[in-house]
Amino acid sequence: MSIRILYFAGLREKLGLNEESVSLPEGLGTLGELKAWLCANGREALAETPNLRFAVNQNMARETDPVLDGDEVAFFPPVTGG
Amino acid sequence: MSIRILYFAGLREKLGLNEESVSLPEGLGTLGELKAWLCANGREALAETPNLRFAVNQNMARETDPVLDGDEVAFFPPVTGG
Amino acid sequence: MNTCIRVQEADFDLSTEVAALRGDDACVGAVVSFVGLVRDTNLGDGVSSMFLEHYPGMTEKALEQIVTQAQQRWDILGARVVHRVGELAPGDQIVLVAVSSLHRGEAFAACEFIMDYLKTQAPFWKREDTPQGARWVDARESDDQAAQRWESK
Amino acid sequence: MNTCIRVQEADFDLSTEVAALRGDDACVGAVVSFVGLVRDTNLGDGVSSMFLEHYPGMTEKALEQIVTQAQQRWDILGARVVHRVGELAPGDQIVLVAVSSLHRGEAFAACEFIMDYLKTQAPFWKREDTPQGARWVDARESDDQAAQRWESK
Repeated sequence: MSIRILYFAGLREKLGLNEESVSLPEGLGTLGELKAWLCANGREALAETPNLRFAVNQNMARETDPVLDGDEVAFFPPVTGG
Repeated sequence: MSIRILYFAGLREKLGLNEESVSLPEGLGTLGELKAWLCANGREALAETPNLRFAVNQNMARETDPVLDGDEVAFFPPVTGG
Repeated sequence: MNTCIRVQEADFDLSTEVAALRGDDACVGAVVSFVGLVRDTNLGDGVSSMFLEHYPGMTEKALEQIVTQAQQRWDILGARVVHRVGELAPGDQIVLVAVSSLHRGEAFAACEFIMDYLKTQAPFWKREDTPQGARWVDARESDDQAAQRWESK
Repeated sequence: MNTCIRVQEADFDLSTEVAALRGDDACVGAVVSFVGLVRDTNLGDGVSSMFLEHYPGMTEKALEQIVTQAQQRWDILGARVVHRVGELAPGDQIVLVAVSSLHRGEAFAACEFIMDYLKTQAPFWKREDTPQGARWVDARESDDQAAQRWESK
């Protein structure tokens, strides 16, 4: 399964990475599982970000929401605009 | 006791009068009594104005508030600005 | 407190008023403003023009008291009220209330409070010209309710 | 509904935006607008400049969803959101939310609702430059609370 992943703000800076495309092993069903897999594969900053937020295909999502092949997933700290 | 009286909006038009100075008999203590005296002396429109409002010396006042010699008293319908 | 209260026949410009409210105070993080406008219809009738009467002297005093109450209730940096009087046409601006503060919650509350109290406490009266003739606008029950909300808070 | 949502580097003019929001609709009786500004101090430190990052694509979508929710909840005639991104300096305008309606209550509520949701749902992030270096601004607990208020209403 292939996923496009975007990182923003402090998390982007910590990772030194705006975005990446990853091929994931079978059996990764949720955003939480994707996050855990990324943490175990060099993206520890995800675990160190308090109140990490998720978006799937540009909609806010939760840790328990599913990830599907071809999705655009974004990880970022709580938003602070306005 | 001498009082300056102002009328506004629909009440001013009904009376055909912006303002007047009246010399009042002794014993008129409150705005309500002043209103009753005026009604009995040709200013019936005061009684016909629903929810009549009062101001004494340019502060909103109530029917039970006192009237003193030299006061500026205003009668008007509920305000509708803004 | 940067306070300004004006009653005038002339129109006003929103950006200019907000710039004056802010001044050069870089503490200001939020400005909430309200503009009230003459509508071309009221209670089902067309309104071709409007006349705004007021009680000179008391008007300014009442507005100052309302702004002072807002300052006492909320942590605001400035407030500005401009109210027009005289002849107005549909689409014309009638009133501006603008409030500045560090954070938005205070500015929203104080701006709405000032408008709600202005509507019930400041001596302005509207007369509308309609095809049925001129009529003085009646006070709205909902305006009294809006002002009363703040008393229980 | 006269809706406009823009994310841009350029500054905006409040009067121009409100005029566009009103258009030539003489039904509009009330316009409430909010302007958020860069403050020169935050959490006790001087702020010399600010950078606003966003998530292109999602930002516009999130703002549209927030405005749609506001329309569903209140009887409003128009809404306009302009949010700046990129480098900003103290005193600069960051965001405008303006809402028009027949009567003021709806415009006040919808404008504050849109701002509260923007603060917690729209993907913008602020980085401040201070004498201690650059830092990403932390989300404020009070912003979550402000947004949650609307859920019980």
